[in-house]
Amino acid sequence: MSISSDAAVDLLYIIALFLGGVVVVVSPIIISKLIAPRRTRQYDNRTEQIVECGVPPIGDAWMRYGAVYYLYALIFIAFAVDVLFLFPVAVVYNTQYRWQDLIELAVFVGILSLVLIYAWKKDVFTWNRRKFRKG
Amino acid sequence: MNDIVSLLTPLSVHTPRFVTYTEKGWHLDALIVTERIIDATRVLADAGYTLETITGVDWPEQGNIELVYDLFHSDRRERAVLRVRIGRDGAEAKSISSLFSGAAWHEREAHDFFGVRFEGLADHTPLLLAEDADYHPLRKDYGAQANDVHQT
Amino acid sequence: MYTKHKEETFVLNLGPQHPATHGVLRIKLTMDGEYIVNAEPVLGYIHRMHEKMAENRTYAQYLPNLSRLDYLGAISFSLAHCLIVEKACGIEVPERATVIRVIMAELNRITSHLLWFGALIVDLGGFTPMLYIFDDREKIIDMMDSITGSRLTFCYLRFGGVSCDIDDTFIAGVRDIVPYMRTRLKMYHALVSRNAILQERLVGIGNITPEMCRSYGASGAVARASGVKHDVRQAEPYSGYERYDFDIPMSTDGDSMARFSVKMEEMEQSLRIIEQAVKNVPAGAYRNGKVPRTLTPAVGDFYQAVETPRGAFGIRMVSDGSNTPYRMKLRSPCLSNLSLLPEVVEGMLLADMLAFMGSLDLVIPEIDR
Amino acid sequence: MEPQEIPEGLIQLAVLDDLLSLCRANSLWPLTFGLACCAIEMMATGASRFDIARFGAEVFRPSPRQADVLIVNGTISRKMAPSVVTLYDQIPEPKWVIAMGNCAISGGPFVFEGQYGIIEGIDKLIPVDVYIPGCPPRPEALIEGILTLEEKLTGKRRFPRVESGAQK
Repeated sequence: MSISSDAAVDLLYIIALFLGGVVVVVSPIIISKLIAPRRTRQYDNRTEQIVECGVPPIGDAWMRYGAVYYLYALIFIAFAVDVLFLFPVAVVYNTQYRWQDLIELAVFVGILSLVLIYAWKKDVFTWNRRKFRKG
Repeated sequence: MNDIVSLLTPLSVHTPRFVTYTEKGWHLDALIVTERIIDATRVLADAGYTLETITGVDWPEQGNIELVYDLFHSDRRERAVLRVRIGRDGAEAKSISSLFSGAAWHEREAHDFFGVRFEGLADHTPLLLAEDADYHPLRKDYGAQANDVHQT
Repeated sequence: MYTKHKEETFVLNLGPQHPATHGVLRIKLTMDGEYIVNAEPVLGYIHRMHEKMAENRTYAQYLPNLSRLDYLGAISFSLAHCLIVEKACGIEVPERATVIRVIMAELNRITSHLLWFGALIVDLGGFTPMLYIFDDREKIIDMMDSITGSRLTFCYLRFGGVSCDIDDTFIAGVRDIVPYMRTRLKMYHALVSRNAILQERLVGIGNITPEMCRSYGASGAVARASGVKHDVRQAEPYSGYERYDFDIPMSTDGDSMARFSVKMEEMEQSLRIIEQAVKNVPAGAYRNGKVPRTLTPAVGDFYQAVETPRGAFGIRMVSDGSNTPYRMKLRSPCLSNLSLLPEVVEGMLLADMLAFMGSLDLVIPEIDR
Repeated sequence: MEPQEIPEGLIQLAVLDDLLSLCRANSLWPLTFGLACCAIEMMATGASRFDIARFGAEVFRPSPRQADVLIVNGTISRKMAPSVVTLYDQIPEPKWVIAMGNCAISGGPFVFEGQYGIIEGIDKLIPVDVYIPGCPPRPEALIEGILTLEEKLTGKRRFPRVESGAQK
């Protein structure tokens, strides 16, 4: 398995970069685990209790909640994917510029922005105040 | 003010009297029969008075607790005071939270400090004291056994 | 088989340790997502037994307590105590002392409103005004400190007058601070009051109707912003307030923006009062010399209301002739203003509730007493 | 409340501990926790004139998980005591406590015969590192308290100590 010398150099760069990243991420965790105090003093053994303004929380948070948050996430996903595809386009965009590239880009972004218009019409973005019946 | 006096007279123990404002701080003073406090407060509420506060005063030698209702009329700038005397232990007073919703907290506070239960008041949970408080600190006989029970 | 779950609400503690409660107030919120279904304030986390202490302190010993009741409007609170004891014992207050009391009370009102303004904007997310208002506060507090000796809990008033006289440097200082504060208030209006975000966050939030004010006994700027025209300084004038002409800022929309503009306008009115008071401070004694050391007030009960920065604070004092009060009831304006909260907040968003609470201007030790 | 001993890390090197103490001393993050009147003086210390930022302590963290110092400023009522201890427990080590004001030190003006509502001094509940007397203590006193805590950490005092007039 013979690879040309400059490809090998590139490969080395990638491996070095990867290892640097791992070291930079993992070493602080290990160091802090070693030198930081291992536990904290507690006089009411409340350290594990969920922090809620100093009082024990009532009920638990694992429950069903409104779908509004889910729709927000969907819209974000749509645009995240959109940007993801634009990265490779950005790399090769200006090499030999043809005006068709701009149109294709506009078409691609336009289709994805239909999601935004659809969500806007369904007024996902308005937080209306709901009046609750008494009692 | 005289229309109110005529309405209050049948409800009160003895006829309501006027006091000099500069000396005492209010105009009309009436001692109301315990059961008729809601009607008396309704008379003043219809006349446009707002409830400022409900004060409890413990008179151990006379064996009763006095509830003082301070009402104030902002346009006429007059102050009226209704008083009610109830027994010291286990007596019930009538809650006026149906007329003034703000009275609920004042009554809960009177229950905290004096142990007066209000018939018609939804919850008697302590307002200012700890949730499990079973003592009533502002009663005159409370000071005696305070030290041994609650020092931490 | 599809089982209909009851609407899932969870209980959130806006608890004792929370930046937006300006102290140790806890509100148990039953929430459905971002909306508040039911709010229940839990009080008593800073209950310091002021009323129980009154029963084994002499009248003079009880003075420091009043300024620790509401530490932002300490002068107005000790003024209420002094007025009621003077009323009970028939003590005369010389002319100069009433004017000094008015100047100090209004300066204290401005420092209190400034801190409310800074805290409200911090609750809405803007930190810079907090640094600006503390700069102004320090200037005013420096002047008051030079006379009274303390920065926050002034124990400056005595029965029959004040504890020490004001001198010319103080009067000159007060004369300079009034135009300076006017330019600062103009700057605050330009920077903050017409800010679109502030309008968005405060307009139409937390509407209080005059009937609600009457039924809960709300007072101060909360009631005046909903159209109830009541200011104790003009309804029951005390300590010479009838001599000064100032008008009561009013509004009828009753939302948080109305409370905001009413309180900002109140600062300008306080500046007007100070200006008139400092113009001619009468000469003479700053304290009534013939006050006996042990006071024996008349038997019976007395009531005195005072307009504090947060509303109508009242003391109902029952005296049995001895030199310690038999019973001292402190009517807290913030307690009545806070009792409005459960009804107003239902169905509101959590962020709006914080803006509403900021506009209510709460000081918790005064609620818990 | 018998004080527990301060937990230590796995590795302890003298030089490393000095370095760590120096870094900790100059970035004490207090908890946003105001009980009563002293809280206003704490805010005044955080504001522009007294400016606690000069000593690295201006980052007020609302959550106990990110705070280093618990400045107890105000009266601890019996209803609030469990919450204060809960907050102290939830602050990760290394942590310190400053008792600011007479109420936090010994109950202050609210101690009287027959008092039923307050804890007379926070050191009945949690160990205290620095006491700042005063009612309320002036912002300069709180800054002196922060400097005393820094001196306790690093052993050296970086800023000149204010000599009382008598010695001059």
